[in-house]
Amino acid sequence: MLQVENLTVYYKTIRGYVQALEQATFKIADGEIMGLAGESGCGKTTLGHSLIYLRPPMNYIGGRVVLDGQELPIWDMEKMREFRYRHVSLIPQYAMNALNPTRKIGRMIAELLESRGVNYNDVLPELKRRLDLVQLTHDVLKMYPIELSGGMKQRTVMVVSTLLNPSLLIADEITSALDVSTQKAVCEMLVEFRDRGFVKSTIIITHDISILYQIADSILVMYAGQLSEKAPSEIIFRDARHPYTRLLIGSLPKVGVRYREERLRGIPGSPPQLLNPPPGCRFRERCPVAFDRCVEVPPFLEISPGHFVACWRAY
Amino acid sequence: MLSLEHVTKIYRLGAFGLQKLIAVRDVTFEIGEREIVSLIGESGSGKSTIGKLILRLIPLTSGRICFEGTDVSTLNGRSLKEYYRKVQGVFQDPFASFNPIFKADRIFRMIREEFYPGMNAREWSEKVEGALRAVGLNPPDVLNKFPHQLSGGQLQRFLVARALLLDIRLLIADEIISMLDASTRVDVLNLLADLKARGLSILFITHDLSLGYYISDRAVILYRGRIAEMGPTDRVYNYPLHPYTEMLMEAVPRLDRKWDEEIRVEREGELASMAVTGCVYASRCPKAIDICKEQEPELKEAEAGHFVACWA
Amino acid sequence: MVRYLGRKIFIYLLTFFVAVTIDWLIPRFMPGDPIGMLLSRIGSRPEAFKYLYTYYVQAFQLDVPLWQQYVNFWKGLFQGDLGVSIWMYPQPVMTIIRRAIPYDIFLLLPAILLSWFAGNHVGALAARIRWLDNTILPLGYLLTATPYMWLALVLVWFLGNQTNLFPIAGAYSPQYRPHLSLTFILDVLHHWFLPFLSLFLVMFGGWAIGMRNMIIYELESDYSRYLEALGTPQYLIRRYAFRNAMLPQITGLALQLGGIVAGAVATEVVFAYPGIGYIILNAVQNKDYFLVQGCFLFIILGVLIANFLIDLVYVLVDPRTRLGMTGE
Amino acid sequence: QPQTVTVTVVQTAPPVKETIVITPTPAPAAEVVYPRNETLYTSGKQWGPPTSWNPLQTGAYAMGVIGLCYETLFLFDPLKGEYIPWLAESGKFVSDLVYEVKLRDGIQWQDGKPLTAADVVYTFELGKLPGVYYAGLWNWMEKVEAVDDLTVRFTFKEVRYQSWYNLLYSVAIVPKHVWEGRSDEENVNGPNLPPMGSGAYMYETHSEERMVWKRNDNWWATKLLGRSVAPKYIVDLVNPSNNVALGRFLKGEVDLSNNFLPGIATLVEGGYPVKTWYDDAPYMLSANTAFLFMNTTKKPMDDPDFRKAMAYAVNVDEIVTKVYGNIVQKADPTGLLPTWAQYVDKAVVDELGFSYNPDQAKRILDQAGYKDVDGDGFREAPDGSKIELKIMVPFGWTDWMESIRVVASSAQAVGINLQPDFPDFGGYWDQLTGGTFDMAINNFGSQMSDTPYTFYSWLFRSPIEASMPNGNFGRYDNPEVFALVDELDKTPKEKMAAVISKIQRIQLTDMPAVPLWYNGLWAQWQDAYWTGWPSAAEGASKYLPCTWNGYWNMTAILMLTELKPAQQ
Amino acid sequence: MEREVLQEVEELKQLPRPIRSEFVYFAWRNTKLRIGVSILLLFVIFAIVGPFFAKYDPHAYIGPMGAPPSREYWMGTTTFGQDVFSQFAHGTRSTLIVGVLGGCLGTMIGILIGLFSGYRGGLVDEFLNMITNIVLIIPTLAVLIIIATYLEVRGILTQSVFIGCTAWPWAARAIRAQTFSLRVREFVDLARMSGRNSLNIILTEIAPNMMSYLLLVFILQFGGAVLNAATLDFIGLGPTRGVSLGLIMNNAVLWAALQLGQWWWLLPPGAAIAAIVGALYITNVGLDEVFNPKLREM
Ligand SMILES: Nc1ncnc2c1ncn2[C@@H]1O[C@H](COP(=O)(O)OP(=O)(O)OP(=O)(O)O)[C@@H](O)[C@H]1O
Ligand SMILES: Nc1ncnc2c1ncn2[C@@H]1O[C@H](COP(=O)(O)OP(=O)(O)OP(=O)(O)O)[C@@H](O)[C@H]1O
Ligand SMILES: [Mg+2]
Ligand SMILES: [Mg+2]
Repeated sequence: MLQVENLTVYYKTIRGYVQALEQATFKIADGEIMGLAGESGCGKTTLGHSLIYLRPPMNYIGGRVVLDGQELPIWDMEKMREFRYRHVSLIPQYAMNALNPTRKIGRMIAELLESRGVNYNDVLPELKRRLDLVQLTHDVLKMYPIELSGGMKQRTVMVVSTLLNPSLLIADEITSALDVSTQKAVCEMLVEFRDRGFVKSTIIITHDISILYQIADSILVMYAGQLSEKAPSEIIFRDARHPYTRLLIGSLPKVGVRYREERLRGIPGSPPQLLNPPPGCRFRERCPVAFDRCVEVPPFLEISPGHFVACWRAY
Repeated sequence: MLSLEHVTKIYRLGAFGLQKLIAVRDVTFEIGEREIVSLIGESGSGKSTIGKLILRLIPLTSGRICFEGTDVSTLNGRSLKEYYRKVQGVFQDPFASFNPIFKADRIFRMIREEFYPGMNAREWSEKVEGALRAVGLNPPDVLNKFPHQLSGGQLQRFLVARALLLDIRLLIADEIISMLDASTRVDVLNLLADLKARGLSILFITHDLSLGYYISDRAVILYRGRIAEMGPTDRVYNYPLHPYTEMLMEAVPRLDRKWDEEIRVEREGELASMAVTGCVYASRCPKAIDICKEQEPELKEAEAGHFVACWA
Repeated sequence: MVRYLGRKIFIYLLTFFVAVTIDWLIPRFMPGDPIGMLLSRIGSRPEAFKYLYTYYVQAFQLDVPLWQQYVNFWKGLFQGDLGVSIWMYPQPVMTIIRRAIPYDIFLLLPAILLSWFAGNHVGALAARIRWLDNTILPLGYLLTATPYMWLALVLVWFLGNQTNLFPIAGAYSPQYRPHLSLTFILDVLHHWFLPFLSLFLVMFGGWAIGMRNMIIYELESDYSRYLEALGTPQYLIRRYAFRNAMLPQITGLALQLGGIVAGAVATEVVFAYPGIGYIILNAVQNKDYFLVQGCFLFIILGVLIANFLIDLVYVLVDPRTRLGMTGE
Repeated sequence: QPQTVTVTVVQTAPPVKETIVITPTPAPAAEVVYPRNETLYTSGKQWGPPTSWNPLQTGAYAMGVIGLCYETLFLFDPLKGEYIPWLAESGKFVSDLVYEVKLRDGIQWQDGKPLTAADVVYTFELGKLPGVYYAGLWNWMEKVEAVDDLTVRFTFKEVRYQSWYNLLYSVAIVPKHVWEGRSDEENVNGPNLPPMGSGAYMYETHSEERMVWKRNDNWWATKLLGRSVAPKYIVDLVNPSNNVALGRFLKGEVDLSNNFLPGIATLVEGGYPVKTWYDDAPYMLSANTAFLFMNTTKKPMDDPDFRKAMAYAVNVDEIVTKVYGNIVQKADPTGLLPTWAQYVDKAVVDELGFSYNPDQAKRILDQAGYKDVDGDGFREAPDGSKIELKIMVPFGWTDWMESIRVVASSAQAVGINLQPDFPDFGGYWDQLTGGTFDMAINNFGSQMSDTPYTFYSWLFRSPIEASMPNGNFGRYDNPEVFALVDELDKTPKEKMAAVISKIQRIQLTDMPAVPLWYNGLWAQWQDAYWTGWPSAAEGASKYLPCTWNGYWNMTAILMLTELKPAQQ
Repeated sequence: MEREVLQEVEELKQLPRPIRSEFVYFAWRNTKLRIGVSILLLFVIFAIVGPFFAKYDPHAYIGPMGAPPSREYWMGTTTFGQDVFSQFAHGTRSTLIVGVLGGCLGTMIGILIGLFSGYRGGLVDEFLNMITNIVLIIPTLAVLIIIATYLEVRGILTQSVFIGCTAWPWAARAIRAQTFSLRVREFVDLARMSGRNSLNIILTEIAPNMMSYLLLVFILQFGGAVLNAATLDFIGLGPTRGVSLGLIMNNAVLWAALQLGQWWWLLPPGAAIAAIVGALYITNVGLDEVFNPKLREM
């Protein structure tokens, strides 16, 4: 059970603060896989990282993060250390390079675990079971990362990251570098990990929304540092309330749709600068239904159970 | 218009090129007038290599590529320039396509210097603005800026506009939308469709099947440098003949249908070597029979215009 | 692996051949007449001059055509014969080099290894301890930037002449005849220390700086970030960073070790230490073709062997190189 | 015992056998030390590792091979101008063409065999081999024979007095019983290791850095002359550089240094425990003359007026005081060393001699037509062509480098465009001997000796050939003076003055080369371990304190017999 | 010494795209850069104006012999009575000239070879690579000694030339690696599709992208050249005419300045070289930090 309240995180740059995450408030239930979607640069990674690994130039501005009833000291790199891995874990965007290239994987895992006070040999049977689960031979433990293919590395990192059964797993863009077939396999594994209780809640960050449709229980859509909408995935696809979400979904090509038959439409305009963004709803400029109220920031309200929207038009 | 005949590309690696990597093997297909052909395949299957071969950016190992009847490998100097007047490419990473330290419109200047040295400044700037408008950009917004001041979609359109400055007949679009946001993607895709309407042929290289379906007339499915299947898009998508294509179709995340939990995708082959006898897909193929392991299947016409390379 | 080795060996052999050919050519293009110089040194009287001149030209085979000299050179090389030195006539080049090399090893090996070891550790420390970074590093830069001879001379003057702590030249006191005894060994060490120290100081700075920067890069790399995100304690991350940062340093070390044979011309000149460096300088100044050639040959061999070993060692310690090897 | 291995080094004709010596590796048993208070440490002769112990290879042999190990029939004392019988008891012309030497009775080789007339005959007959430095002797000597065990008779075709007396004290007698078993090749070109002579010291060991001699306790001179040498060992250190030489000397590691040590005057004056021959300027004896050679085959150096102007132009005093800090002396206009002062014809020098006088130089140049026509500050030749000259010395010969800077600026001061140039020694030597240089400094053949003939035969070396490695670098071609020099050789000592006077007249009129200053007999020593050093001081002995080749038999060996251990 | 630092430059994997104002901002904030550049500027200014303040011909014997620093002779005099300050001023100038020229040449050759071998690849690359390796193998100093003896007259120009000619391999290697990564960038392909020829592409597309990198390489080459020149001067193979800091030291050593207590003759030139080269190295590190955001301190 993860509760995020008014989380605000900025990047400090020489020209001022980049307001990459503004007043984020949402909840993830145990066993929920939440997809985090939105266009590039809208703050998805920022949100993901701030839950586990908030370090300069990221600046903690405000807000609370409560995991399983315990507040995470996310603003303190050192205090956070204890929570990382055991409670919150991460499959990073750069999973391909996340393993120390000069250590055999098994040895690296052992050292990693020992350093966290866990006995490698105790965990080894479980580790092997999970390798089986992701269809990796046990030999990978005796190999160097370079000897594995991209997909294998990806899966290895998945296993490593979830080995201590964290209650929150953040998977950042883990499928974008993979082929469709591998993509599917990896996604199914995430679901399986959840099903088997290796992790409780999962946040999957991706810009490939069709994947979220396949595996996510709920989807959180962000726009320019603000949360736009969160709802069970079916609802996001069938009955989204935020105009941005609707336009986004509408622009996705589907197999079986050809341009001659149905011409898709993009969203005109481009997102605002996050350095000194305009006040109010940040989608205002591009929104077809914007009106004068939109100069105020719309609150992220629950309009039906599990369906949150931040849009004056939607309430 | 453009035809590839038994095109093979072998990269030589290591000191003195003692190692070989077969990136493209015996590929034969054509692109007709006003046709969008999508080239689909997983990463490393040789899609970009084919694009670069057509664009003469890398030399061919064997086979022939003919553009309007002339073998492109014979071109050089002037004739190569003439070729580029008709055939151009746009690549995957819009940011990498611009030299980050120069302003973005430098790519237009380069075209002018090389292809229109005589044209006067006003005429030229009109031409440029025309091309920019044609790709849906507002010239004053985008001219005179550095690449990092423009968005990926804008840059990608810049590149298309650049190609339009020449009287191109064929555009090689190598994953031109994979780095773009979902919403911008569509605009660029639609732009391609418009170009076709203006009489261009397009080789649309992608790994995203839904995009390939959206835009193309014909699809070529590549697996490890070989053509697995090709034919009219709807035939290939709806009635795939090759097990690989079938698997792909199954794995595509669709918005109208959830993945079938029952059909488990075979994991990719773990570091299988390139040099195998028989069908390259055999090791992953659920339907493989004995002959698959021994002999390489030829590309056969299964129905009109629909080819497949599979023993089954 | 075998193919990889075979290819490497081929390239090394080719490089060796070309380098040795250049090595053979260089002294032959030196201006000046080596025999004339030899005789001017011998100070022969006019009566004997002409006879000796022709005698020596023949003795050194300088009268045969160049290509013949070249062929003879390779022939000799395969028999381990590098000819006779002109400067130290009539000693064979091989003898001279063999005598000098132990001094180089004795002086440079400890200097290189210790400075490498100390430099790497101090550099790694500096990468995380601020005050060290602000003291040792500037010192390191200053040391690497100091003209070596100058530093050595100031050391000689201060520790040798002013405070009389150390002898200033030679490999051992002229009182002794080389033998195995504690006094002699102590005497040798006493003479060794100043040249060693000067080399150590200068090399130390370079290693420390290199290590510090490399560690910083490693600490910023993806795998460090991943470990950190998993809450791994700093010590483990640093250990990994150190190990990985070490790899380029190993290359540097190997190159330096390969260069041992080259000696340290500057050190050996300042401290009159009888290594190859000292010999090279004299050989060049005396137009001693054969000696110059012989010294270079050993240097080339040293560097090539070191490079080759590094290629091999790298395969063992850095799995990343194995990829390029198998060509997958 | 060193191990001697004979290896064929060169395959093609002529087949040459080289004796390659593997340095004896001492048994790592007992500690062998050359105790500081029993050992004389010297330096200054050896600029490279010792490689030859063959007394026939003058100049190449290790420090002390002739003098300490091999000995000569006579010694020569240049300060007194006297020959001192040494191995010989006496020697005299018994007739016009016959010279007879009587050897001392009881001289033994270091291996205990007696030294007899046969050895002397053998030694001189070696001169018949090409390549031996006294090979020229046999052009005018008929034969040499042993009359009895102690008497040797030399019969000449023609007597060349100067050459003969010179050889009498410079040819080292070698043991026939050792040498006759070896090939001529080896005798002339081999390293002759270990050397075995009759002298006060025996070969002990050598290495890259030093040469070690050990006292011969059965030296004949102790019995026959009552002279003995005190140092049990002599260790001669190889010079790596002047800097190291000075450092070692200041640390007291060297007793006698024959290095050129810059600033030695400062140290002597500054109260360091350093001694030199004179305790005031010029501190050192003079050993040879530095000449300014001008290439007389080139314009404008072919013009005697120009050369004379150069002689007047050079500010030698500045060289002496600034560059050398007064440790050298200005040369006499004739260039003859102080030890040959008796041969200087005062009248000729008064009439034709020169001294530093830039105005005179300008006057001579003006008169000869060297004028600055184009106004660039430098004179042009009378035919209007530009004059751009270079003066060279080898790079790294610092005192000379500084000196030619002075020479160049002196020349510039009188309007001659002369620039200093510092090729490395190889380049210098090529240009000097090949006659392609403009001007250069050299002193090689002007060393102190028993006769000014050696000096003149170097200065006026003839004939002029393509390569001139043995003197007359300026290629001054004057048959008249060549004839005079030859005549000088055949003139007995007492009649030399007349011939020399003629030579000097020509020399000062034509000025083929300008004597500038006398290089010192660099020698500095300290008393910490050894006393009894010679010096100009009252009561001190007057033998030469010098380890250079050729000086041991110019009384340096006698200097050694005077040394006593210092009271510790 | 220089190599280690270069190596670290080689590690610079990706070059940022500096926005100009950002560059200036970080450059100004970087203490190392500030210190390094200030020291360098000091010496450059001194090299330019110093000789005008030097009252005497550096070689002329004008003063008392071996006098310590005084009001008249700011840095004392040599054994011969030459003014050390005049020598120092002129020497600094020529030392910097050698550094710049040698550094430029080394960098330039390195750039040419590195760019070509990186851009062309294949056999050209193999060949150039082998040359680079061979030049690397042959001991620089020893070759410099030989080259130096070739020349009868050596000036600072020739010295710069042969220092530059032997110092380039490291630069070439580093630049080659950079070029390799740049030549597969898509803008290069784009230029080719615009009909540009190879030379044009190398010069106008690839080289400008490495500017910051080239600057770093140049600085290291500069420092290396100064040190190499000093060593050559020291072993007596420096310019046969003129004066440089290395030559002053050489003379001071040959005339036993330290042993005779004339520290003012030997110490300043060595210290000056250390300061110049040290400043260059520090500048290099500073620039590296500025160019590379990973090393920046926020
Ligand atoms: N180190 C940084 N310094 C300054 N601004 C940054 C930094 N990293 C990210 N930003 C800015 O913060 C905003 C959010 O970035 P973030 O990486 O969270 O986006 P994202 O949604 O994950 O994008 P993507 O899909 O491309 O990964 C962006 O506008 C970006 O420009
Ligand atoms: N310049 C090159 N040198 C050597 N091998 C290369 C080179 N370029 C590509 N390859 C190899 O050729 C194969 C095909 O590459 P290509 O870039 O054509 O694949 P792709 O289908 O475009 O993949 P992606 O979807 O990742 O772009 C790959 O295995 C790749 O590693
Ligand atoms: Mg591609
Ligand atoms: Mg004039």
